[in-house]
Amino acid sequence: MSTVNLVYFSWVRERIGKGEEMLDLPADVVTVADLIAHLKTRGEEYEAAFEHQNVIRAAINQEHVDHAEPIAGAREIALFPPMTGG
Amino acid sequence: MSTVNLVYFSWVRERIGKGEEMLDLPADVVTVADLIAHLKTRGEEYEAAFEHQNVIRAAINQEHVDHAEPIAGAREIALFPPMTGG
Amino acid sequence: MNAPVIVRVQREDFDLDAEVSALRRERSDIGAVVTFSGLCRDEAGALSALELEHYPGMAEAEIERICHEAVERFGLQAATAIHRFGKITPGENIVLVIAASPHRQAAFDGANFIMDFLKTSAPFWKKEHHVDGSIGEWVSAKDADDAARDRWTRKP
Amino acid sequence: MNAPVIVRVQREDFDLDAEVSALRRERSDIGAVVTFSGLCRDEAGALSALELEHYPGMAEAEIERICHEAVERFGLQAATAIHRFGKITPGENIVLVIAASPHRQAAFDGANFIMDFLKTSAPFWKKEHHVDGSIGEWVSAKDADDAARDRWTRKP
Repeated sequence: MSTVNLVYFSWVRERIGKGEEMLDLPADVVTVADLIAHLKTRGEEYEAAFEHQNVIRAAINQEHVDHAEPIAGAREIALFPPMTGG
Repeated sequence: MSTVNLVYFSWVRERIGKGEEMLDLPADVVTVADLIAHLKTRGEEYEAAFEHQNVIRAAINQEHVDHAEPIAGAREIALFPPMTGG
Repeated sequence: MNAPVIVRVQREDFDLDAEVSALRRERSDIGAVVTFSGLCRDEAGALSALELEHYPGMAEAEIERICHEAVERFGLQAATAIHRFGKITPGENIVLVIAASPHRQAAFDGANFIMDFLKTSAPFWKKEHHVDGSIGEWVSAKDADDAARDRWTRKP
Repeated sequence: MNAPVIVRVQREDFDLDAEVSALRRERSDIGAVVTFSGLCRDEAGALSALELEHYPGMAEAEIERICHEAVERFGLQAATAIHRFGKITPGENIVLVIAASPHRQAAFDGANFIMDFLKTSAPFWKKEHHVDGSIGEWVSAKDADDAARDRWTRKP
Protein backbone atom coordinates (compact mmCIF):
# COMPACT_ATOMS: atom_id res chain seq x y z
CA MET A 1 0.00 0.00 0.00
CA SER A 2 1.38 3.37 -1.02
CA THR A 3 -0.19 6.79 -0.82
CA VAL A 4 -0.08 9.13 -3.78
CA ASN A 5 -1.46 12.55 -4.62
CA LEU A 6 -3.60 12.43 -7.77
CA VAL A 7 -4.37 15.58 -9.73
CA TYR A 8 -6.84 16.00 -12.58
CA PHE A 9 -7.29 18.72 -15.18
CA SER A 10 -9.76 19.94 -17.78
CA TRP A 11 -12.61 17.53 -18.54
CA VAL A 12 -10.99 14.73 -16.53
CA ARG A 13 -11.29 16.99 -13.49
CA GLU A 14 -14.85 17.99 -14.40
CA ARG A 15 -16.06 14.43 -14.89
CA ILE A 16 -14.49 13.16 -11.67
CA GLY A 17 -15.82 16.21 -9.84
CA LYS A 18 -12.58 17.16 -8.09
CA GLY A 19 -9.16 18.42 -8.97
CA GLU A 20 -7.09 16.53 -6.44
CA GLU A 21 -7.24 13.59 -4.04
CA MET A 22 -4.92 11.47 -1.90
CA LEU A 23 -5.31 7.77 -2.58
CA ASP A 24 -3.92 4.57 -1.09
CA LEU A 25 -3.00 2.25 -3.93
CA PRO A 26 -3.00 -1.57 -3.71
CA ALA A 27 0.33 -3.26 -4.38
CA ASP A 28 -0.83 -4.67 -7.73
CA VAL A 29 -1.14 -1.16 -9.20
CA VAL A 30 2.29 -0.99 -10.83
CA THR A 31 1.97 1.21 -13.92
CA VAL A 32 -0.01 4.25 -15.01
CA ALA A 33 -2.26 1.91 -17.01
CA ASP A 34 -2.91 -0.11 -13.83
CA LEU A 35 -3.75 3.11 -12.01
CA ILE A 36 -6.29 4.16 -14.63
CA ALA A 37 -7.87 0.67 -14.56
CA HIS A 38 -8.01 0.86 -10.77
CA LEU A 39 -9.64 4.30 -10.82
CA LYS A 40 -12.33 3.04 -13.22
CA THR A 41 -13.51 0.63 -10.51
CA ARG A 42 -14.23 3.55 -8.18
CA GLY A 43 -17.52 4.72 -9.68
CA GLU A 44 -19.22 5.99 -12.79
CA GLU A 45 -17.64 9.46 -12.58
CA TYR A 46 -14.24 7.79 -12.99
CA GLU A 47 -15.59 5.53 -15.72
CA ALA A 48 -16.79 8.62 -17.58
CA ALA A 49 -13.44 10.39 -17.13
CA PHE A 50 -11.43 7.46 -18.42
CA GLU A 51 -13.92 6.11 -20.98
CA HIS A 52 -11.45 6.71 -23.83
CA GLN A 53 -8.37 5.94 -21.84
CA ASN A 54 -6.00 5.96 -24.82
CA VAL A 55 -6.31 9.73 -25.10
CA ILE A 56 -5.48 10.30 -21.41
CA ARG A 57 -2.05 11.81 -20.75
CA ALA A 58 -0.14 11.26 -17.55
CA ALA A 59 2.64 12.99 -15.63
CA ILE A 60 4.58 11.65 -12.64
CA ASN A 61 6.13 14.26 -10.39
CA GLN A 62 5.37 16.84 -13.12
CA GLU A 63 7.06 15.06 -16.00
CA HIS A 64 5.26 13.45 -18.92
CA VAL A 65 5.20 9.63 -18.89
CA ASP A 66 3.40 7.03 -20.96
CA HIS A 67 0.90 4.47 -19.67
CA ALA A 68 3.52 1.74 -19.26
CA GLU A 69 5.55 3.83 -16.80
CA PRO A 70 5.92 2.30 -13.29
CA ILE A 71 4.51 4.57 -10.60
CA ALA A 72 6.71 3.35 -7.75
CA GLY A 73 8.04 6.32 -5.78
CA ALA A 74 5.60 8.81 -7.32
CA ARG A 75 4.58 11.65 -5.00
CA GLU A 76 2.18 13.19 -7.49
CA ILE A 77 0.48 11.67 -10.51
CA ALA A 78 -1.51 13.86 -12.90
CA LEU A 79 -4.07 12.63 -15.41
CA PHE A 80 -5.44 14.93 -18.09
CA PRO A 81 -6.61 15.23 -21.71
CA PRO A 82 -4.29 16.23 -24.58
CA MET A 83 -3.03 19.74 -24.03
CA THR A 84 -4.37 22.75 -25.93
CA GLY A 85 -2.24 25.67 -24.82
CA GLY A 86 -0.32 28.13 -26.90
CA MET B 1 20.22 57.70 -80.09
CA SER B 2 18.27 57.60 -76.83
CA THR B 3 18.97 59.31 -73.53
CA VAL B 4 18.80 57.37 -70.30
CA ASN B 5 19.48 58.09 -66.66
CA LEU B 6 22.04 55.66 -65.24
CA VAL B 7 22.36 55.12 -61.47
CA TYR B 8 25.08 53.20 -59.66
CA PHE B 9 25.30 51.89 -56.11
CA SER B 10 27.81 50.49 -53.62
CA TRP B 11 31.22 49.60 -55.10
CA VAL B 12 29.96 50.09 -58.65
CA ARG B 13 29.29 53.72 -57.70
CA GLU B 14 32.62 54.03 -55.89
CA ARG B 15 34.65 52.62 -58.76
CA ILE B 16 32.95 54.78 -61.40
CA GLY B 17 33.25 57.77 -59.09
CA LYS B 18 29.68 58.99 -59.42
CA GLY B 19 26.21 57.85 -58.43
CA GLU B 20 24.28 59.05 -61.44
CA GLU B 21 24.70 60.26 -65.00
CA MET B 22 22.64 60.97 -68.11
CA LEU B 23 23.95 59.19 -71.17
CA ASP B 24 23.12 59.13 -74.86
CA LEU B 25 23.16 55.55 -76.06
CA PRO B 26 24.01 54.41 -79.61
CA ALA B 27 21.28 52.48 -81.44
CA ASP B 28 23.22 49.21 -81.25
CA VAL B 29 22.94 49.15 -77.44
CA VAL B 30 19.87 46.95 -77.21
CA THR B 31 20.14 44.96 -73.97
CA VAL B 32 21.53 45.45 -70.48
CA ALA B 33 24.54 43.33 -71.52
CA ASP B 34 25.12 45.68 -74.46
CA LEU B 35 24.93 48.64 -72.11
CA ILE B 36 27.55 47.18 -69.76
CA ALA B 37 29.85 46.41 -72.75
CA HIS B 38 29.37 49.97 -73.98
CA LEU B 39 30.15 51.46 -70.56
CA LYS B 40 33.37 49.43 -70.37
CA THR B 41 34.65 51.33 -73.44
CA ARG B 42 34.31 54.62 -71.55
CA GLY B 43 37.43 54.38 -69.39
CA GLU B 44 39.27 52.37 -66.78
CA GLU B 45 36.95 53.39 -63.95
CA TYR B 46 34.12 51.68 -65.86
CA GLU B 47 36.35 48.72 -66.66
CA ALA B 48 37.07 48.33 -62.94
CA ALA B 49 33.40 48.61 -62.00
CA PHE B 50 32.31 45.98 -64.51
CA GLU B 51 35.39 43.73 -64.38
CA HIS B 52 33.32 40.79 -63.10
CA GLN B 53 30.23 41.64 -65.04
CA ASN B 54 28.39 38.40 -64.26
CA VAL B 55 27.87 39.50 -60.67
CA ILE B 56 26.40 42.88 -61.68
CA ARG B 57 22.66 43.24 -61.07
CA ALA B 58 20.45 45.56 -63.09
CA ALA B 59 17.10 47.27 -62.67
CA ILE B 60 15.11 49.09 -65.32
CA ASN B 61 12.66 51.70 -64.05
CA GLN B 62 13.24 50.30 -60.54
CA GLU B 63 12.43 46.66 -61.33
CA HIS B 64 14.98 43.84 -61.39
CA VAL B 65 15.90 42.57 -64.87
CA ASP B 66 18.54 40.19 -66.20
CA HIS B 67 21.30 41.05 -68.63
CA ALA B 68 19.33 39.90 -71.67
CA GLU B 69 16.54 42.41 -71.04
CA PRO B 70 16.00 45.01 -73.82
CA ILE B 71 16.44 48.53 -72.55
CA ALA B 72 14.16 50.23 -75.07
CA GLY B 73 11.91 52.73 -73.32
CA ALA B 74 13.93 52.75 -70.10
CA ARG B 75 13.89 56.08 -68.23
CA GLU B 76 16.26 54.88 -65.51
CA ILE B 77 18.70 51.99 -65.49
CA ALA B 78 20.48 50.99 -62.27
CA LEU B 79 23.61 48.85 -62.05
CA PHE B 80 24.80 47.50 -58.70
CA PRO B 81 26.40 44.57 -56.87
CA PRO B 82 24.40 41.76 -55.25
CA MET B 83 22.32 43.18 -52.43
CA THR B 84 23.19 42.79 -48.76
CA GLY B 85 20.31 44.35 -46.85
CA GLY B 86 18.24 42.85 -44.08
CA MET C 1 24.68 26.57 -22.42
CA ASN C 2 24.36 29.63 -20.25
CA ALA C 3 22.04 31.54 -22.57
CA PRO C 4 19.44 33.26 -20.43
CA VAL C 5 16.04 31.55 -20.45
CA ILE C 6 13.08 33.39 -18.95
CA VAL C 7 9.82 31.51 -18.39
CA ARG C 8 6.70 32.86 -16.71
CA VAL C 9 3.17 31.55 -16.29
CA GLN C 10 0.90 34.31 -15.15
CA ARG C 11 -2.66 35.61 -15.08
CA GLU C 12 -1.80 39.21 -16.01
CA ASP C 13 -0.94 40.48 -19.47
CA PHE C 14 2.65 40.97 -20.64
CA ASP C 15 4.39 43.71 -22.58
CA LEU C 16 6.12 42.74 -25.82
CA ASP C 17 8.46 45.68 -25.81
CA ALA C 18 9.54 45.26 -22.18
CA GLU C 19 10.35 41.59 -22.75
CA VAL C 20 12.31 42.19 -25.95
CA SER C 21 14.16 45.10 -24.37
CA ALA C 22 15.10 42.99 -21.32
CA LEU C 23 16.53 40.31 -23.58
CA ARG C 24 18.50 42.77 -25.76
CA ARG C 25 19.71 44.97 -22.93
CA GLU C 26 23.42 45.80 -22.84
CA ARG C 27 24.48 43.34 -25.47
CA SER C 28 25.43 43.92 -29.08
CA ASP C 29 26.14 40.37 -30.25
CA ILE C 30 22.55 39.55 -31.19
CA GLY C 31 21.77 39.63 -34.91
CA ALA C 32 18.17 38.45 -34.97
CA VAL C 33 15.21 38.52 -32.59
CA VAL C 34 12.02 36.67 -33.51
CA THR C 35 8.88 37.08 -31.41
CA PHE C 36 5.69 35.07 -31.57
CA SER C 37 2.53 36.43 -29.99
CA GLY C 38 -0.46 34.10 -29.78
CA LEU C 39 -3.73 36.01 -29.44
CA CYS C 40 -7.30 35.10 -28.58
CA ARG C 41 -9.42 35.19 -31.76
CA ASP C 42 -13.10 36.08 -31.68
CA GLU C 43 -14.07 33.19 -34.01
CA ALA C 44 -16.14 35.45 -36.28
CA GLY C 45 -17.80 37.07 -33.29
CA ALA C 46 -19.02 33.86 -31.61
CA LEU C 47 -16.42 33.72 -28.84
CA SER C 48 -16.60 35.94 -25.76
CA ALA C 49 -13.58 34.47 -23.94
CA LEU C 50 -11.18 31.59 -23.59
CA GLU C 51 -10.62 30.16 -20.14
CA LEU C 52 -7.17 28.71 -19.72
CA GLU C 53 -6.53 26.08 -17.07
CA HIS C 54 -2.97 25.01 -16.31
CA TYR C 55 -0.98 22.65 -14.11
CA PRO C 56 0.95 24.97 -11.77
CA GLY C 57 4.56 23.97 -11.38
CA MET C 58 4.61 21.54 -14.27
CA ALA C 59 3.60 24.25 -16.76
CA GLU C 60 6.67 26.33 -15.88
CA ALA C 61 8.95 23.27 -15.71
CA GLU C 62 7.81 21.91 -19.06
CA ILE C 63 8.19 25.25 -20.87
CA GLU C 64 11.67 25.62 -19.37
CA ARG C 65 12.63 22.18 -20.65
CA ILE C 66 11.39 23.16 -24.13
CA CYS C 67 13.25 26.48 -24.10
CA HIS C 68 16.51 24.91 -22.97
CA GLU C 69 16.22 22.29 -25.70
CA ALA C 70 15.68 25.06 -28.27
CA VAL C 71 18.69 27.00 -26.94
CA GLU C 72 20.89 23.95 -27.32
CA ARG C 73 19.52 22.76 -30.65
CA PHE C 74 19.58 26.13 -32.46
CA GLY C 75 22.39 27.84 -30.55
CA LEU C 76 20.09 30.59 -29.30
CA GLN C 77 21.61 33.48 -27.36
CA ALA C 78 18.44 33.94 -25.29
CA ALA C 79 14.88 32.65 -25.08
CA THR C 80 11.77 33.93 -23.33
CA ALA C 81 8.37 32.26 -23.02
CA ILE C 82 5.38 33.71 -21.16
CA HIS C 83 2.02 31.94 -21.03
CA ARG C 84 -1.11 33.39 -19.47
CA PHE C 85 -3.92 31.52 -17.69
CA GLY C 86 -7.43 32.48 -16.59
CA LYS C 87 -10.07 34.22 -18.68
CA ILE C 88 -8.76 35.87 -21.84
CA THR C 89 -10.96 37.90 -24.22
CA PRO C 90 -10.66 38.27 -28.02
CA GLY C 91 -7.76 40.46 -29.11
CA GLU C 92 -5.83 39.79 -25.89
CA ASN C 93 -2.46 38.04 -25.61
CA ILE C 94 -2.27 34.36 -24.66
CA VAL C 95 1.38 33.51 -25.18
CA LEU C 96 4.68 35.19 -26.07
CA VAL C 97 7.83 33.46 -27.28
CA ILE C 98 11.09 35.28 -28.07
CA ALA C 99 14.23 33.75 -29.57
CA ALA C 100 17.52 35.59 -30.15
CA SER C 101 20.44 34.39 -32.21
CA PRO C 102 23.36 35.73 -34.26
CA HIS C 103 21.62 34.67 -37.49
CA ARG C 104 18.05 34.87 -38.65
CA GLN C 105 17.11 31.27 -39.42
CA ALA C 106 18.08 30.00 -35.97
CA ALA C 107 15.91 32.67 -34.38
CA PHE C 108 12.95 31.75 -36.60
CA ASP C 109 13.46 28.03 -36.00
CA GLY C 110 13.96 28.47 -32.26
CA ALA C 111 10.71 30.39 -31.77
CA ASN C 112 8.83 28.02 -34.07
CA PHE C 113 10.18 24.94 -32.24
CA ILE C 114 9.27 26.35 -28.83
CA MET C 115 5.71 27.08 -30.01
CA ASP C 116 5.22 23.63 -31.56
CA PHE C 117 6.31 21.84 -28.38
CA LEU C 118 4.54 24.29 -26.11
CA LYS C 119 1.27 23.54 -27.98
CA THR C 120 1.56 19.80 -27.53
CA SER C 121 3.54 19.38 -24.27
CA ALA C 122 2.86 22.30 -21.95
CA PRO C 123 -0.02 21.47 -19.58
CA PHE C 124 -2.64 24.05 -20.56
CA TRP C 125 -6.24 23.49 -21.56
CA LYS C 126 -8.65 25.93 -23.22
CA LYS C 127 -12.39 26.17 -22.72
CA GLU C 128 -14.60 28.36 -24.89
CA HIS C 129 -17.13 30.88 -23.59
CA HIS C 130 -19.66 32.06 -26.18
CA VAL C 131 -21.20 35.49 -26.64
CA ASP C 132 -24.66 33.94 -26.21
CA GLY C 133 -23.70 33.20 -22.59
CA SER C 134 -23.21 29.47 -23.03
CA ILE C 135 -20.02 27.75 -21.93
CA GLY C 136 -18.79 25.61 -24.75
CA GLU C 137 -16.64 22.54 -24.91
CA TRP C 138 -13.01 22.19 -24.05
CA VAL C 139 -10.98 22.87 -27.18
CA SER C 140 -9.87 19.60 -28.80
CA ALA C 141 -6.23 18.92 -29.49
CA LYS C 142 -5.45 19.00 -33.21
CA ASP C 143 -3.62 16.29 -35.14
CA ALA C 144 -2.01 19.12 -37.08
CA ASP C 145 -0.29 20.26 -33.89
CA ASP C 146 1.19 16.80 -33.33
CA ALA C 147 2.36 16.77 -36.95
CA ALA C 148 3.92 20.22 -36.52
CA ARG C 149 5.81 18.99 -33.46
CA ASP C 150 6.91 15.74 -35.11
CA ARG C 151 8.59 17.50 -38.06
CA TRP C 152 11.37 18.54 -35.62
CA THR C 153 12.34 14.92 -35.04
CA ARG C 154 13.39 14.67 -38.69
CA LYS C 155 16.83 16.14 -38.24
CA PRO C 156 17.83 18.46 -41.08
CA MET D 1 -6.23 40.83 -51.09
CA ASN D 2 -6.85 43.94 -49.04
CA ALA D 3 -4.71 42.99 -46.06
CA PRO D 4 -2.92 46.13 -44.92
CA VAL D 5 0.74 46.28 -45.96
CA ILE D 6 2.94 48.94 -44.41
CA VAL D 7 6.44 49.53 -45.84
CA ARG D 8 8.86 52.22 -44.78
CA VAL D 9 12.51 52.94 -45.59
CA GLN D 10 13.91 55.46 -43.14
CA ARG D 11 17.02 56.74 -41.43
CA GLU D 12 15.52 56.94 -37.93
CA ASP D 13 14.94 54.02 -35.58
CA PHE D 14 11.54 52.32 -35.25
CA ASP D 15 9.55 51.14 -32.27
CA LEU D 16 8.59 47.45 -32.19
CA ASP D 17 5.67 47.96 -29.84
CA ALA D 18 4.19 50.87 -31.79
CA GLU D 19 4.32 48.91 -35.06
CA VAL D 20 2.77 45.75 -33.58
CA SER D 21 0.09 47.80 -31.81
CA ALA D 22 -0.78 49.63 -35.03
CA LEU D 23 -1.21 46.33 -36.83
CA ARG D 24 -3.34 44.75 -34.06
CA ARG D 25 -5.43 47.82 -33.34
CA GLU D 26 -9.19 47.35 -33.17
CA ARG D 27 -9.26 43.85 -34.56
CA SER D 28 -9.77 40.55 -32.78
CA ASP D 29 -9.49 38.11 -35.67
CA ILE D 30 -5.70 37.79 -35.52
CA GLY D 31 -4.41 34.60 -33.91
CA ALA D 32 -0.66 34.95 -34.42
CA VAL D 33 1.80 37.81 -34.83
CA VAL D 34 5.43 37.04 -35.69
CA THR D 35 8.04 39.80 -35.64
CA PHE D 36 11.59 39.67 -36.92
CA SER D 37 14.09 42.29 -35.80
CA GLY D 38 17.45 42.35 -37.56
CA LEU D 39 20.13 44.04 -35.44
CA CYS D 40 23.64 45.31 -36.06
CA ARG D 41 26.14 42.92 -34.41
CA ASP D 42 29.47 44.13 -33.07
CA GLU D 43 31.41 41.22 -34.66
CA ALA D 44 33.22 40.40 -31.43
CA GLY D 45 34.00 44.07 -30.83
CA ALA D 46 35.64 44.76 -34.20
CA LEU D 47 32.76 46.64 -35.80
CA SER D 48 31.96 50.24 -34.94
CA ALA D 49 29.11 50.72 -37.42
CA LEU D 50 27.42 49.51 -40.55
CA GLU D 51 26.67 52.03 -43.25
CA LEU D 52 23.61 51.14 -45.28
CA GLU D 53 23.19 52.50 -48.78
CA HIS D 54 19.89 52.04 -50.59
CA TYR D 55 18.16 52.79 -53.89
CA PRO D 56 15.45 55.28 -52.96
CA GLY D 57 12.14 54.48 -54.57
CA MET D 58 13.07 51.00 -55.68
CA ALA D 59 13.81 49.88 -52.11
CA GLU D 60 10.26 50.72 -51.02
CA ALA D 61 8.74 49.31 -54.24
CA GLU D 62 10.65 46.05 -54.01
CA ILE D 63 9.79 45.46 -50.34
CA GLU D 64 6.14 46.19 -51.12
CA ARG D 65 6.19 43.60 -53.90
CA ILE D 66 7.67 41.05 -51.49
CA CYS D 67 5.13 41.81 -48.75
CA HIS D 68 2.16 41.56 -51.12
CA GLU D 69 3.45 38.25 -52.40
CA ALA D 70 3.73 36.98 -48.80
CA VAL D 71 0.20 38.19 -48.01
CA GLU D 72 -1.17 36.30 -50.98
CA ARG D 73 0.91 33.15 -50.57
CA PHE D 74 0.37 32.66 -46.83
CA GLY D 75 -3.02 34.37 -46.42
CA LEU D 76 -1.60 36.97 -44.06
CA GLN D 77 -4.01 39.40 -42.40
CA ALA D 78 -1.38 42.15 -42.29
CA ALA D 79 2.31 42.70 -43.01
CA THR D 80 4.74 45.44 -42.04
CA ALA D 81 8.35 45.91 -43.15
CA ILE D 82 10.62 48.76 -42.09
CA HIS D 83 14.24 49.01 -43.24
CA ARG D 84 16.68 51.63 -42.04
CA PHE D 85 19.53 53.23 -43.98
CA GLY D 86 22.54 55.34 -42.99
CA LYS D 87 25.00 54.63 -40.20
CA ILE D 88 23.86 52.04 -37.68
CA THR D 89 25.86 51.07 -34.61
CA PRO D 90 26.07 47.65 -32.87
CA GLY D 91 22.96 46.78 -30.88
CA GLU D 92 20.76 49.03 -33.03
CA ASN D 93 17.87 47.94 -35.24
CA ILE D 94 18.38 47.50 -38.99
CA VAL D 95 15.12 45.92 -40.12
CA LEU D 96 11.71 44.96 -38.76
CA VAL D 97 9.24 42.56 -40.36
CA ILE D 98 5.82 41.74 -38.89
CA ALA D 99 3.35 39.14 -40.19
CA ALA D 100 -0.13 38.51 -38.79
CA SER D 101 -2.35 35.56 -39.53
CA PRO D 102 -5.15 33.50 -37.97
CA HIS D 103 -2.75 30.59 -37.42
CA ARG D 104 0.83 30.39 -36.25
CA GLN D 105 2.64 28.65 -39.11
CA ALA D 106 1.46 31.14 -41.75
CA ALA D 107 2.71 34.01 -39.58
CA PHE D 108 6.11 32.33 -39.12
CA ASP D 109 6.37 31.47 -42.81
CA GLY D 110 5.21 34.91 -43.91
CA ALA D 111 7.84 36.76 -41.86
CA ASN D 112 10.54 34.26 -42.85
CA PHE D 113 9.65 34.55 -46.56
CA ILE D 114 9.70 38.36 -46.44
CA MET D 115 13.14 38.33 -44.79
CA ASP D 116 14.61 35.83 -47.27
CA PHE D 117 13.50 37.87 -50.28
CA LEU D 118 14.32 41.18 -48.66
CA LYS D 119 17.90 39.95 -48.11
CA THR D 120 18.40 39.01 -51.75
CA SER D 121 16.11 41.39 -53.67
CA ALA D 122 15.74 44.66 -51.80
CA PRO D 123 18.35 47.18 -53.03
CA PHE D 124 20.43 47.77 -49.89
CA TRP D 125 24.19 47.46 -49.47
CA LYS D 126 26.19 47.32 -46.24
CA LYS D 127 29.66 48.70 -45.65
CA GLU D 128 31.63 47.98 -42.48
CA HIS D 129 33.30 50.59 -40.29
CA HIS D 130 35.87 49.21 -37.85
CA VAL D 131 36.65 50.34 -34.29
CA ASP D 132 40.26 50.95 -35.36
CA GLY D 133 38.94 53.77 -37.56
CA SER D 134 39.37 52.00 -40.86
CA ILE D 135 36.54 51.69 -43.33
CA GLY D 136 36.24 48.09 -44.42
CA GLU D 137 34.89 46.41 -47.46
CA TRP D 138 31.37 46.25 -48.69
CA VAL D 139 29.73 43.18 -47.17
CA SER D 140 29.63 40.33 -49.69
CA ALA D 141 26.37 38.65 -50.61
CA LYS D 142 26.16 35.12 -49.24
CA ASP D 143 25.30 32.03 -51.26
CA ALA D 144 23.41 30.86 -48.16
CA ASP D 145 21.03 33.79 -48.61
CA ASP D 146 20.29 32.77 -52.19
CA ALA D 147 19.72 29.19 -51.02
CA ALA D 148 17.37 30.42 -48.28
CA ARG D 149 15.38 32.36 -50.88
CA ASP D 150 15.29 29.48 -53.35
CA ARG D 151 13.72 27.02 -50.88
CA TRP D 152 10.45 28.98 -51.27
CA THR D 153 10.24 28.05 -54.95
CA ARG D 154 9.86 24.40 -53.96
CA LYS D 155 6.12 24.56 -53.30
CA PRO D 156 5.11 22.58 -50.18
